[in-house]
Amino acid sequence: MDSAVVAQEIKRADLLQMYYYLRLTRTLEDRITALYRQGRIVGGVYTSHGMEAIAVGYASALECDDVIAPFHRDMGAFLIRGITPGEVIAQYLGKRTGPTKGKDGNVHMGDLKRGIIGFVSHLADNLPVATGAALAFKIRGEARVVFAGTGDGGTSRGDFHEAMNFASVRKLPVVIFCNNNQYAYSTPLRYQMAIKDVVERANAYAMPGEIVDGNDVAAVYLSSRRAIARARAGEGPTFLEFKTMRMHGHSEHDPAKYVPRELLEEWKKKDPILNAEQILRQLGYGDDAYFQEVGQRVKKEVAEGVEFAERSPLPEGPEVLEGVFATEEEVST
Amino acid sequence: MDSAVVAQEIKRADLLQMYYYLRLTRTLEDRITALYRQGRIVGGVYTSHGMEAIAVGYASALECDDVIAPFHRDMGAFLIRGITPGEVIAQYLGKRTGPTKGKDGNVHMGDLKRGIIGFVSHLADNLPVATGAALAFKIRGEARVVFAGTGDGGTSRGDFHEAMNFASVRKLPVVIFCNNNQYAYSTPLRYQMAIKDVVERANAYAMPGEIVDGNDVAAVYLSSRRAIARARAGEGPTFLEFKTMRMHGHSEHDPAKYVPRELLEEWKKKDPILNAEQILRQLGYGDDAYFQEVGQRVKKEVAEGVEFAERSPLPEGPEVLEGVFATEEEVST
Amino acid sequence: MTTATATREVTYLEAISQALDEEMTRDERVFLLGEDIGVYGGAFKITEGFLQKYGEWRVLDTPLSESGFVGAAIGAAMMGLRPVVEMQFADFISCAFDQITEVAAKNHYRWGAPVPMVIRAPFGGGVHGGPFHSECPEGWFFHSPGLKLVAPSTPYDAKGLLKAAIRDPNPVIYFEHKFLYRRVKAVLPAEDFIVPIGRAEVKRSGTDITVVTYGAMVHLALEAADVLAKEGIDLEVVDLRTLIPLDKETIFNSVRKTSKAIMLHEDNKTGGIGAEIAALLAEECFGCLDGPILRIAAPDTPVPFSTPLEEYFLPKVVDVVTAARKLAAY
Amino acid sequence: MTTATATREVTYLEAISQALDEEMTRDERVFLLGEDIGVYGGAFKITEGFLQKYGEWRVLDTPLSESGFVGAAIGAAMMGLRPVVEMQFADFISCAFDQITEVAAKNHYRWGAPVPMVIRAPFGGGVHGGPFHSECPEGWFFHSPGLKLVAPSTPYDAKGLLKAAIRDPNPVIYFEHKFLYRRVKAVLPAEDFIVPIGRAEVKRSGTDITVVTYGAMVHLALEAADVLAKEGIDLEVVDLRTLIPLDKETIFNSVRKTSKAIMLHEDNKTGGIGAEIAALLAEECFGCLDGPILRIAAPDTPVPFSTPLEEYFLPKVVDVVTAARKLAAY
Ligand SMILES: Cc1ncc(C[n+]2csc(CCOP(=O)(O)OP(=O)(O)O)c2C)c(N)n1
Ligand SMILES: Cc1ncc(C[n+]2csc(CCOP(=O)(O)OP(=O)(O)O)c2C)c(N)n1
Ligand SMILES: [Mg+2]
Ligand SMILES: [Mg+2]
Repeated sequence: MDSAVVAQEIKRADLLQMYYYLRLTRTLEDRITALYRQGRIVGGVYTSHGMEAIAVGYASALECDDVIAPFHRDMGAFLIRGITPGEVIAQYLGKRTGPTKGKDGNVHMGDLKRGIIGFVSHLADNLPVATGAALAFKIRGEARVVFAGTGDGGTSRGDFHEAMNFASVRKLPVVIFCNNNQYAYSTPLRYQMAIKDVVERANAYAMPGEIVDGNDVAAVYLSSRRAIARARAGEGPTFLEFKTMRMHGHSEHDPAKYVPRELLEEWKKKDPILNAEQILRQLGYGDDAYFQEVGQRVKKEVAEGVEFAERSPLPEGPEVLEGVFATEEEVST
Repeated sequence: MDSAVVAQEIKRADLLQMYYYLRLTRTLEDRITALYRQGRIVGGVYTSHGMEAIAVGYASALECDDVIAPFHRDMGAFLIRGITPGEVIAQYLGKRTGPTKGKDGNVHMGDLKRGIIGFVSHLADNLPVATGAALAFKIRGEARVVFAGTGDGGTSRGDFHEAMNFASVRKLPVVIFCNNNQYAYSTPLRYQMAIKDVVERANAYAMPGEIVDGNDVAAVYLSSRRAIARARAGEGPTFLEFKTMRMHGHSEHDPAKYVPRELLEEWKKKDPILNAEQILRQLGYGDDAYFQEVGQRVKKEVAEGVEFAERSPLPEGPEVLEGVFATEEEVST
Repeated sequence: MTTATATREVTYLEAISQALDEEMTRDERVFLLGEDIGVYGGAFKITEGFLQKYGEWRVLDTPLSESGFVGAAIGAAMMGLRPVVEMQFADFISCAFDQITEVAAKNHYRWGAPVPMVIRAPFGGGVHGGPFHSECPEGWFFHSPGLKLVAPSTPYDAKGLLKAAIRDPNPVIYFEHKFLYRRVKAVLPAEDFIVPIGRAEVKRSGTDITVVTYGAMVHLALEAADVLAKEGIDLEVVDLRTLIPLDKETIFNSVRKTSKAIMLHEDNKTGGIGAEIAALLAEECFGCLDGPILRIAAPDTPVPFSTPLEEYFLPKVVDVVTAARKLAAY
Repeated sequence: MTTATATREVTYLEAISQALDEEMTRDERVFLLGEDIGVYGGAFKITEGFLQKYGEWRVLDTPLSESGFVGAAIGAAMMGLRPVVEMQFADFISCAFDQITEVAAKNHYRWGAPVPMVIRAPFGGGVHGGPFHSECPEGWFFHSPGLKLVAPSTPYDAKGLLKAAIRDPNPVIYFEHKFLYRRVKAVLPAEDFIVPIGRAEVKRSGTDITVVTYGAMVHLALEAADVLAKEGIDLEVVDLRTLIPLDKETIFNSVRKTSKAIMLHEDNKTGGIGAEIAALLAEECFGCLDGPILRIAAPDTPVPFSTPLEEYFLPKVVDVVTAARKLAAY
């Protein structure tokens, strides 16, 4: 069905806000990539370039007291949960004002107050953790939902299996998604799994699953909303496969020569931002002038973020020794 | 279809041999249980009582240069691969003549020369190991097959997932089975998985699966033979779910009060030895006189085994220090 | 499930059960998860009756998935609950190693998320368990910053340390020794008490030689002390109780007094906790040492099954006596 | 892929690549498996070109499953092959911990099955990797009987130890330091050679103080030695090279000569390898010690990301210099 028609189910304001976050994510990550190229950022830079619709779509479908366990290409979700562009850049620059105060880098950030479970490099490790957060909500009888994901490669890990199984056995209020961008670093799907669609993994747990166009923010939003509603209603977990394509290298150092150019060409046409603009145009929610205006706005916000981050202090050496253990005060709230 | 009719596909001699091993397994394990009750055996005693048809059936379908990675209720497979009742009892008594020379106990035994990968307590750990053995055969172009299994509980472990996935991605010559005896220690299936049949787990790997009556040795044998043939032909792995029931406690110390008596009554009627006798009678391969004769024979063999084990020396303390590392000689063969 | 009465002797096992029961009653955030802890009451019956008393959402039987349910405990802890995980045997903790060392141990340091949870690990040999039901895994976690480790040797410490662990804002691994479950008994105070994490205890004070130990070996050391007393060798037995954070002060004070030290543990020798304490002494108390720092520990092998092998493998009273005589003569 | 030529200098990274290439050519039982080692040539390009040369059944790109492919390597090894596993980063070895410590390490002891395999673990900090791309996991495996551990510091040792590891009948974890990959170079012999497992090497002989170390820290110790030489303090630098089995003889001989010792490693201090060696000295060489055994190591925290934090975290030349001065004055 035509995605603009589908998108009619979504409030105008929500769609416009998603468009804004798509642009903000793109602009922010492009800027981070530029800083990396200039050698200003060290270490890994994993972007969601061309996949922004997934994080923006699902994070927009959540309530503010829900919790997310994002994976490493979910920048839009961090932003929607309230982490500012300035904090993100500070994180990449190792500044004390970043969410981890320089203790960790790039997408390895989290913040319980904003309902974000910090990403752990070890892929799929946060899926069992997400089921535990959902278990806590179920035990306390809270109508809260956890939204957690991993990549196509991450679904090969044992922790994916143990989390999917536990979530379905206990009918936990969690939605588990897979960002299927067809590669795990250089590894194509055929070396990762024998199934045609990642969603088939859900069959092993009698968990309902859905294949979604990951480059259509409206489709991501609506499928997420359905799954979240199911979870909130106590009907248990759902698995969502968001089909997309990794448009950059695994990390910015990687030219990704192993990806056929045609594949990239084909997917370039499905760019989530172009898709969103088409929908907004068709629904009469926005025109080129509006899109440009949003572009200006996010450009300014990112520029301010860079400034904030650059003004921010680096941590001092001795801070290394702080924070290994939590204190009573931190938990007595 | 009537299992006797099905059993016609099996050579008379093979069926009779399977019957012999069913009886030998039952008699041997009953004797081990008795020794445990007398306090002569210490530690865990996990039997295959009422489930003997599974190990006897699949092990009978293998060629001698195939390899097995048995789980902890596969006594029949150990016997068919050539471990003697005497060696088994020696293992339980911690004697030096047991397959592990007293280093390990009970079913934690293995012997590469007899194509048996030693069981590891940590459930499902041997499934990735089994895929690696199959990988070796594939790399060397040998037409050998690996037969490996775990219990219904074991299928919840991450290693089950990682092994199933790798086996199917690389189309390895391995058959993976689940001994579904409806309980994992005290944990019923409903707390273990949300699916109705364990075989549904195979869908996550596009791996063909089959549900088999685990108490019918002929059915186990024939389904195993098909799966083994597939693997040997290079068509890849198969998953077999053997439905059965754990008739004793998890270990002999466990009265298993948590198991409904009716369930046990119902399954008592499906005893694999009674099933086999019925088949043999219907096919005219054996009668009560014959069954008694076999009974006498295995009783004698087990008695001799006990004698052998009791005559065998215990290891000496300093042997503790031997065998941490392998020597050149051991591998230069 | 047993309730505290000031007069009755309780076993080490009952003490653990009491601590769980009292904490669950005191704090509804506390819940249990693990294999067979519900209907069955746990492989060692420590949670017998808990399911009936607290219901299936506070006493969760999990699928056979150590990594999965430890991860789940981490998530629940971050959301404000106080999960207590039961490993059926400490040996299987290896399956959850990644969740414990990479997620639970590092979350607070990395991004400030407290992970208040406890993992109960029934460990140790002397129970004919063989290589996979007798392990002492504490050495691995001793080298994983972000975790606290405790290992009680008496019913009093077992109860007090478990309560302290449950109330601690950090991930704590609670090593309960299977050999002690039904072998040590004591009358416990009726009122609520904890044994603070981070404090060792001198279980026997002496003047000649310090034995630093923990878990089941504490009792071995005390037996050896009685033997040696007859020969005029006066052992001081320091029970670490908490392995991380180490109570350096108590250890150092003892060795400054005796100037001779023996490290005793059931875990493998190489890279064991005794090595760290010996290194600390050689580094920070060198001046007060009047002799080599001896170590008594299991050899560097898995735990063997057969009785004569396991007896050879485990440290014995005679080992401590011999070492102490050697040191006394030094 | 680079081939050995007697005249050209090769990096530590190339030395590893050469060892793999030569062993695969020499022995067709040798094969590689891991993530992205095929088409991509590995995250660090160590196996670049191998896929084309040896084909996809000797250079296997695996699913993202550390436990699965380490287990597979164990199975293949037991069937007579010689698998070499690449961990993309040593940090992810935690996901395969159970297979390594419970299966690979114990199989031969338990039931006599040799497991001749190698796990390559790119480890260590100084590369702005943060908590999950800079870990030093060797301490965990140092306490797991049944494993051999090596950690080369030079291209020569890197090549010779990897060949020895591949030819060893046991599971060997090969810790290759990421910081050294392109920073150290050397001309290597054109002919086949190995560096025997179990032998430390005195990388600088001196008379005053022994520094026992391994991996990247060897170079730090040598730098410090140059600084101290100017002050008349003569350091002896012992490069362990093999962590298990430890070469006690070389360590003891050195300390018997210098009678003063410093343990230096990048891994966390508590429960690190330095603790074991200090304990061995305090136990078996006590008489020859003329001063406390000092330890220089990372503090007990994860590896922080931000540059000023990581610089503070990692041991520095000045730390060694300061410690040596202190010991010299003792
Ligand atoms: C357990 C584990 N092993 C290896 C890695 C190294 N690694 C980081 S990302 C990645 C590929 C991930 O692929 P996928 O899950 O598909 O996510 P994508 O990057 O494609 O979005 C790998 C192998 C890791 N982070 N964790
Ligand atoms: C990883 C792991 N966790 C826990 C255990 C303890 N344990 C031994 S057998 C068992 C139940 C196994 O159930 P299942 O896999 O169904 O096999 P069954 O005994 O029913 O044949 C458990 C929990 C173990 N052996 N391994
Ligand atoms: Mg991917
Ligand atoms: Mg079962």
